[in-house]
Amino acid sequence: MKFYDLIWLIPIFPLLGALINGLVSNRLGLKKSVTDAVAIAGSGLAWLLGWAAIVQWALELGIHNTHIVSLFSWFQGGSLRILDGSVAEVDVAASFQLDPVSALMVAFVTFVGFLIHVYSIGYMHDESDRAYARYFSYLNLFMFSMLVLVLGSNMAVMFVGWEGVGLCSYLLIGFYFEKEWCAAAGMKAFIVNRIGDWGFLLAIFATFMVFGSLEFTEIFPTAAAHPETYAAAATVIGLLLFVGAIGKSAQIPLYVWLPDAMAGPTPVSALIHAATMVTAGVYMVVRCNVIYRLSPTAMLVVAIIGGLTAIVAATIGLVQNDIKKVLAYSTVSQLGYMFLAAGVGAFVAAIFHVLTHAFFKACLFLGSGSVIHACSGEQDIRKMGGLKKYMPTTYWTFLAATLAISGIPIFAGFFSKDEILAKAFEAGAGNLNTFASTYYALWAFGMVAAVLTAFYMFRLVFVTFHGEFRGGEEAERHLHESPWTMTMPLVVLGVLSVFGGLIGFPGKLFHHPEWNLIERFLEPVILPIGHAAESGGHVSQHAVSLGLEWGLVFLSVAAASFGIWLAYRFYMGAGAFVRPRLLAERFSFAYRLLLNKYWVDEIYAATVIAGTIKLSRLLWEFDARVVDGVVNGTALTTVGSSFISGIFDLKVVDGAVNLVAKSYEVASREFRRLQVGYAEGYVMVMVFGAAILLGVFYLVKL
Amino acid sequence: MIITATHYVVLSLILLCLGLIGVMVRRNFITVLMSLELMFNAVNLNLIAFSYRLDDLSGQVLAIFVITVAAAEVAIGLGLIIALVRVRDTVALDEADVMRG
Amino acid sequence: MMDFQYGWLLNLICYLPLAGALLMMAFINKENSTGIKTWATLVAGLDFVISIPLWFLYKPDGVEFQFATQFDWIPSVGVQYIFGVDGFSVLLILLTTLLGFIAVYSSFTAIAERKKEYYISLLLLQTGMLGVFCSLDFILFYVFWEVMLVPMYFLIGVWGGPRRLYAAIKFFLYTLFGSVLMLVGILTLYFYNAGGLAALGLKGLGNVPTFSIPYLYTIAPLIPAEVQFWVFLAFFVGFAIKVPMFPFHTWLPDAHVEAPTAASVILAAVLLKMGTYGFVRLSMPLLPDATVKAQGWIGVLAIIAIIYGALVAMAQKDMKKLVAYSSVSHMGFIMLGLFALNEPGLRGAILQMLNHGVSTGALFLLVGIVYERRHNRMIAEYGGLAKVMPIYATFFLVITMSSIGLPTLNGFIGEFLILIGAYNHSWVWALFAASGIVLGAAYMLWMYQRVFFGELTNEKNEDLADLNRREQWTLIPLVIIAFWIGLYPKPFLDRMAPTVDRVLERVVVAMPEAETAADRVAELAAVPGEEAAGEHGE
Amino acid sequence: MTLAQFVPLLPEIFLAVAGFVVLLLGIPMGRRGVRPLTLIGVAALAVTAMLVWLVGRPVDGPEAILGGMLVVDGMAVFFQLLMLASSAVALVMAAGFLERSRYGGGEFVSLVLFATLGTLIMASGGNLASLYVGLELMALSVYVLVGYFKLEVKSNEAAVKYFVLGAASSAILLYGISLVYGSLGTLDLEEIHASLVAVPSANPMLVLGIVLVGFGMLFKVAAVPFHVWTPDAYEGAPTPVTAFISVAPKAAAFAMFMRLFFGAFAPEVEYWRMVLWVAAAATMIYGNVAALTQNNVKRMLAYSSIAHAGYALMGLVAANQTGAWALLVYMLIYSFMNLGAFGFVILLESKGYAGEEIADYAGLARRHPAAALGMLIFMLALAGIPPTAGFMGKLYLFAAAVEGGYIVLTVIAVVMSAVSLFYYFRIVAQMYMHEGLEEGVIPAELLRDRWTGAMIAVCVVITLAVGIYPAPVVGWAKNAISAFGL
Repeated sequence: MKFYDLIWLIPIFPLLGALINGLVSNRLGLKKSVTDAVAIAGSGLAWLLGWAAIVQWALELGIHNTHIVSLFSWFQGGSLRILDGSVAEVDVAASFQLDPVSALMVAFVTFVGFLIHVYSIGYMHDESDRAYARYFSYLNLFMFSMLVLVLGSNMAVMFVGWEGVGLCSYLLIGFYFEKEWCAAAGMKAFIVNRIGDWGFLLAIFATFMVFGSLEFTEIFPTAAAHPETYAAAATVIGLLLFVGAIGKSAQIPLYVWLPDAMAGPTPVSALIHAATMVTAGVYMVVRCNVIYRLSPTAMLVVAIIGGLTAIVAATIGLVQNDIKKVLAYSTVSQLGYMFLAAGVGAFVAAIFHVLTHAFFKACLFLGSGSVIHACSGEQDIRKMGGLKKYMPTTYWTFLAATLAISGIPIFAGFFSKDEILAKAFEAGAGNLNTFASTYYALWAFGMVAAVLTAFYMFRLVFVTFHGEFRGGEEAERHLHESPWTMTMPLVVLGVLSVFGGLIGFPGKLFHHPEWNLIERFLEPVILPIGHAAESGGHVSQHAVSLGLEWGLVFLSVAAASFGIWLAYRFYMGAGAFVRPRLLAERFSFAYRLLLNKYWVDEIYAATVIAGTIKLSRLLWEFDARVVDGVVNGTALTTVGSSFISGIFDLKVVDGAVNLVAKSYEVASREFRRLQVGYAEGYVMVMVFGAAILLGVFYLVKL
Repeated sequence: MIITATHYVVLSLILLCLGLIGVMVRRNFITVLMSLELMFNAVNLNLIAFSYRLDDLSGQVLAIFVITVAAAEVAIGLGLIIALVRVRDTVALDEADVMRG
Repeated sequence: MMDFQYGWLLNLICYLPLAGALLMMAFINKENSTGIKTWATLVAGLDFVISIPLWFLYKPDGVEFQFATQFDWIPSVGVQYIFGVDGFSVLLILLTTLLGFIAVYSSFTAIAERKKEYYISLLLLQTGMLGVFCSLDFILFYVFWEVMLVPMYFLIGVWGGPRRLYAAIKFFLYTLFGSVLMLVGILTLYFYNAGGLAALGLKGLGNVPTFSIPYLYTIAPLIPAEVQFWVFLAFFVGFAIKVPMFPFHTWLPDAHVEAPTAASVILAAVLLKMGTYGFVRLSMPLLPDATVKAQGWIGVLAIIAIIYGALVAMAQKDMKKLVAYSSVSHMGFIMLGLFALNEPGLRGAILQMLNHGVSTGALFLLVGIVYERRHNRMIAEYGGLAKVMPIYATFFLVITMSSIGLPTLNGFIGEFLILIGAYNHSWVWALFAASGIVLGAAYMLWMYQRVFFGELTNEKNEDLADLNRREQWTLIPLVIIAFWIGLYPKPFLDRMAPTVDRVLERVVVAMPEAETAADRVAELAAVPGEEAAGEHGE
Repeated sequence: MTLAQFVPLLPEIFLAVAGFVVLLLGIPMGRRGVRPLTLIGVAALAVTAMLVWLVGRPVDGPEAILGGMLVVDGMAVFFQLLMLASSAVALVMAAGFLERSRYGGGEFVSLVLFATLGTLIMASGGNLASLYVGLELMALSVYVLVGYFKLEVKSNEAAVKYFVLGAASSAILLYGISLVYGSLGTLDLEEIHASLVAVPSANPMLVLGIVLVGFGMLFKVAAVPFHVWTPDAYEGAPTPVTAFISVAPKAAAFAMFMRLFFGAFAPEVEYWRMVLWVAAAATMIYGNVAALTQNNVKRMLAYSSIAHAGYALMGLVAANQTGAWALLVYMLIYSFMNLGAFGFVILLESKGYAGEEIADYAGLARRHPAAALGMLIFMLALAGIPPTAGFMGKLYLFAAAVEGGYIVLTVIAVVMSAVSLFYYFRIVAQMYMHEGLEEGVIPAELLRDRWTGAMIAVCVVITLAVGIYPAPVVGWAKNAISAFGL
């Protein structure tokens, strides 16, 4: 049995789960247990099949052979003359492909997804049967979309998943739709994502216009073969694609939706807004790495946006008090790292960080979920503290993940983040695409961000788990460790955030590059560019000496440790909370700036949103008064309706504006005045009329 | 001087205009009737003059038709006058103006 | 040229509703409301059923027009009675019969008084619409085109809202103004083909006078540019008002807001397609030269319509009005696709006609359902409905998604093809047009949120009944079609292909020689990227 | 001069005799005589029609009678049959109305017969003299008919105005004739045509003559600026009379118009076309726009008939084959749809008076669905909406104008016909969209009158039949105008 020919089934299982839970169980009013079974089956089968398929593919076909399963021709737009003058068929196939990147994504998406399904069983058990079923059908639907996204073998299918995950996140963020702000957050997420999709769509069209195809396996080899021909096009496509990535992966300037997205249930935040969906942007950039490597501009933009996001988000994270908000901003900042990686050409590092981030951030979110669950919905860390003794499992897993994210050696995050920073530095040193200085600066950003990350994460840990509980006795009495369905995933993810990083062990440092499994695994995806010489995109591997490499490692470790030390000084022991308060008073403006997230939301609300709404109101006025009035000359209808329906007022109000109406009415009355009523008058009218006619007659004739 | 058809035409034209003006300006229905007669006779004058000059009878035939018809016209006119007087005892045309616009 | 097999079927489909209406008029007492409903449903349903064979019997690879009927109608002036359809009209006929049935079926409880006249008008309207799609003779086409207006006038004017009289006459007059000008265009074309127009010094082609559209197709290339221009202008006014295109659209919101639900459904789903149908069937293949010349203008108007319609929709407080303006935006997409003048664009546009019919039709049904319960369409009146009417909320969500073009639903395919077509003509068009999908999501979701989410504030809504079985059945077919087109549109695209080819093969001839590949690559390089490429070279 | 020569004249002779008979019978019978006399009148018209048919059928080419005084050709037959039919319909419609009135029937019927006789002569006259006589015969009878309700203020006033204006206009017409006679030396249309073909003359006297004749005709067809009599005459006259004068005399006037301008003055077309163009445009615009704000149905229909005259004039302006037969077809269609519309005005009674206000139609659809449907059909026809005959009629006229290249005129025409929809549909809206129960509205009642009802039915049938299958009528008209060498 060839599992890798059944990869199209991987998304189908969760879809079935979604359909059953969504349509059937509500109608039949099935119990939670049934819902669980269906949902778990949906995601579980996907997980098993996924892994089976990957293993079999890797062993039987080898990772160098991209395996494509084409189901049917989805839609056909007929032929189109593309830029190089040749004619291409717009024929989009519904087909899936298995190659290292998608394999990696499928592997962890299904796995993490499955874990979070399990976790949700515990977390959501208080919901009503109806809502429960709805929740799981949405979650399954998300799995479906995400898997389509990563498995799709062409941009259109990818876009299906892309929009699908958007829809699911909309539904799940707005899961508690009775709460106005939840629904609002959902809408915000969807619309902001749509802005990204706008770019993605245009990128798709541009791609077709340039390559005459949307299949990855046709685009990339072509592009890689003729770098000069496609350089300009690559810039356009790359930038447009990146607009999509910015939207989906919450980068500056479109990151604003992600923090609000925390309105959704916590497992959702873990799965969608930390582990999987938000990394889709990174996945896409890596998937299209050929395009980017052809275009220095695109690379630079990606790197800059990434670096900026990493540091800005981190600064905001420093002062947030909502446990999930902190994690949200840390997610944004970590995503920034990933794009920084991609921007400096370290695509493997980017995906690697996606992976490790998935582990520790999912772990963190689930942990916070378990905390919130224990504190019966409380999310403000100032009302927590000392939870360590009440919920040990949560604490230890949370701590592990925190160490991972802060980049302490051995822990998963360390390897990926360190590699990114190293690559950024190399980019500078190797003067990648002649943008050396910029890349150095970005590396510096990365370093600072690392310090900040370590700081705010440990702030979180200390404030939440250490010290005394500040939530009052009432709440304290309810504190309890979560059920196994919740702790089990925590443990698994905790373990992974400790050891998960080893698959990317930097063997280079020990003269054993082959130890770096992930790099070897992903190597086939990074197609060699035509003539490496002028293609750029590549950094010569020896731009940085081994010693310097080690130096960088220690530097980043030092940075992390410094952050942790700072957090300890601020929030632990005797003088806890004193210094931060002093600082906040000293630099009150900076403090408020960060606390209010640079007022970005407010600015957007004041400019973009308010602007649009004003404009729409204005245009509506315009429509009702001007267009309706003058342009179309609703003349008769205006006079007319006023007569028929006797609602003169209403109509002539907005009809008075329009000239034609008046003109007809007036004309009619004036004409009638000619009908004077007595015979002589009539004769006169006739005579004068005749005179006019004669005039016309003679004028025209002569 | 020799009287040519042109003279007749001019004369008849004058008569016609007089008649027309009469119809236009006079209020009394009877006067109006007379003005109408004037117009018809202008026509007759024309017809006879032409028929004389072209020495062709059809003109005069038509003239006779016209006279007859004019008679009938007057008859109806007078009838209407009587009716008018009966319904609103006046012969002033411009007082018959209930319908307008 | 024409395939006369099964010609009777087409006539049957077209006149069955008429016959049904006449019989109802004659034999069913106006008090007997169940009788009326059953009969109307029966007729409309039967009409749909007998129209299904068209789907299977139509041969995409067959001759141009099939199921044809042809005989002299007014021989002395060369007016013929020609019926016949190609894939494009087959699709629209099926859309019409289906929605005609749904319209009847959805009005059972909505219409309280004068039921008999109501259902008669619906059936007559259906004959009118089907006639337009079937007829291939200009005069015949025009006759049906105007016949259609009368029943719609009554549907709006008698069973409509408070300002119905205004809306009804406005609808009638607008369309009439357009169509009478179209008539002048038709006559000009007719005489140009025949004797010519004396006083304009236009020598005609001297062919035998005829109004037969298939015949006139053959002489299209011989028509000089200036004649084409004027005729195109005349047609344009007629069709643009019907579509409605940007400056001529204001009758639409009024008509929609005042019309009863079923009428809105028909109006949005079928009547608006008349305009675009006219462009595809008449303007473009008959006047290719003018079409190519007008491309730029119409494209811009279409883009304005897309953005303008969406923005105005955003400002609406009345659900129906919002949907009406969204139609303006969607029809803008369709016009854009048509005037991209390439295969994907046209296919997308034609597919989008069906999509718009299905999605917007369903939206009006949905709005009508709450209106029937609360007699209020103001968005502000609602909120939190998802709690009391979950099924309703679900249907509404699915349709909303289909209307904002979510992949795997019908809207996506249409918009994708239209936009790729537009991009192929000019990336600037696509750039602006694509922003329509953002705005579309914005106004639809905003409405959805205000109506369904949040607290259930208005106590009037607390005991709203969820959809009953009949209401669900009016929507289910539309949802199924939405998914079908979204997942496997091939059958639809195959059927419309011959029509698209016919239009294109005529238009392309008139096109200016397309620039060489080099210029176009350069043009693309001229957007960002250029200087980067420069630096990169160093 | 043998009797055989009088055979083609039989219809006219018979109708004249019938007219006198009815007149005589009418004296003793008084008011009781309305229906029997009407029947006699209709019978007489039917027989005349038969005679016309018999006389006309053997004719292949035009046949001149009495030295060209009358001409029997296809067009004459077409118009004569049309006018006989419409007169008959008008007569039957009138019966009930007259019975309800306090005026006897005898004179009425005979006057209608005489007027019809006049129209017959106008349609077949081949000589300016005979045409003039026919015209006057028609006109004089109509003056009396308009003033038939001699004690009703409106009726009397209408008659007075119509009479004065009519007389003046016919004087002008005559003057024109005299000038034409003066410059060409003949009154016979054939000869006029021949001589003009021989030497197209720019003689100012002749041209002025033609123009004045044109004015006279424009008055008869009620074209702007000679329309002034129409609204008052139509409103004031007894409704059946209005119905009558709005069709038969108008058709006759157009017939005469064609005889004169297509038959005789055709070679001078370049001189008179412009005048007619202006008149046509002005008529369409004035008629439709002035009708917009009318509240009296009869008056509104008067303006509408002015507008329709404008459309018909397009046929004359085009001055081509299509124009000619389109005009014939249009006259036929117009006659029946107009008669039908007036039929309802006759039947509608409000508070004991004729229901002439638009508001009287409120809610008619509720109380008399069939009647409302009928009225709807006529309104659609008048507005020129398919599938009614009105559309077909307009279609051919527009076609003629386009063929002639008068695009501007056509555009005016189509736009105005769209405008016209508005005032026709004010009635429709009243019937279907008002309950007639609003404050201050006492809806009118529909009288039970089988005869009128039957006639309306006939009109409905014709309006629809011709609309759906116009081929026969068109074919007939096309053959009918073969007379003109257009």
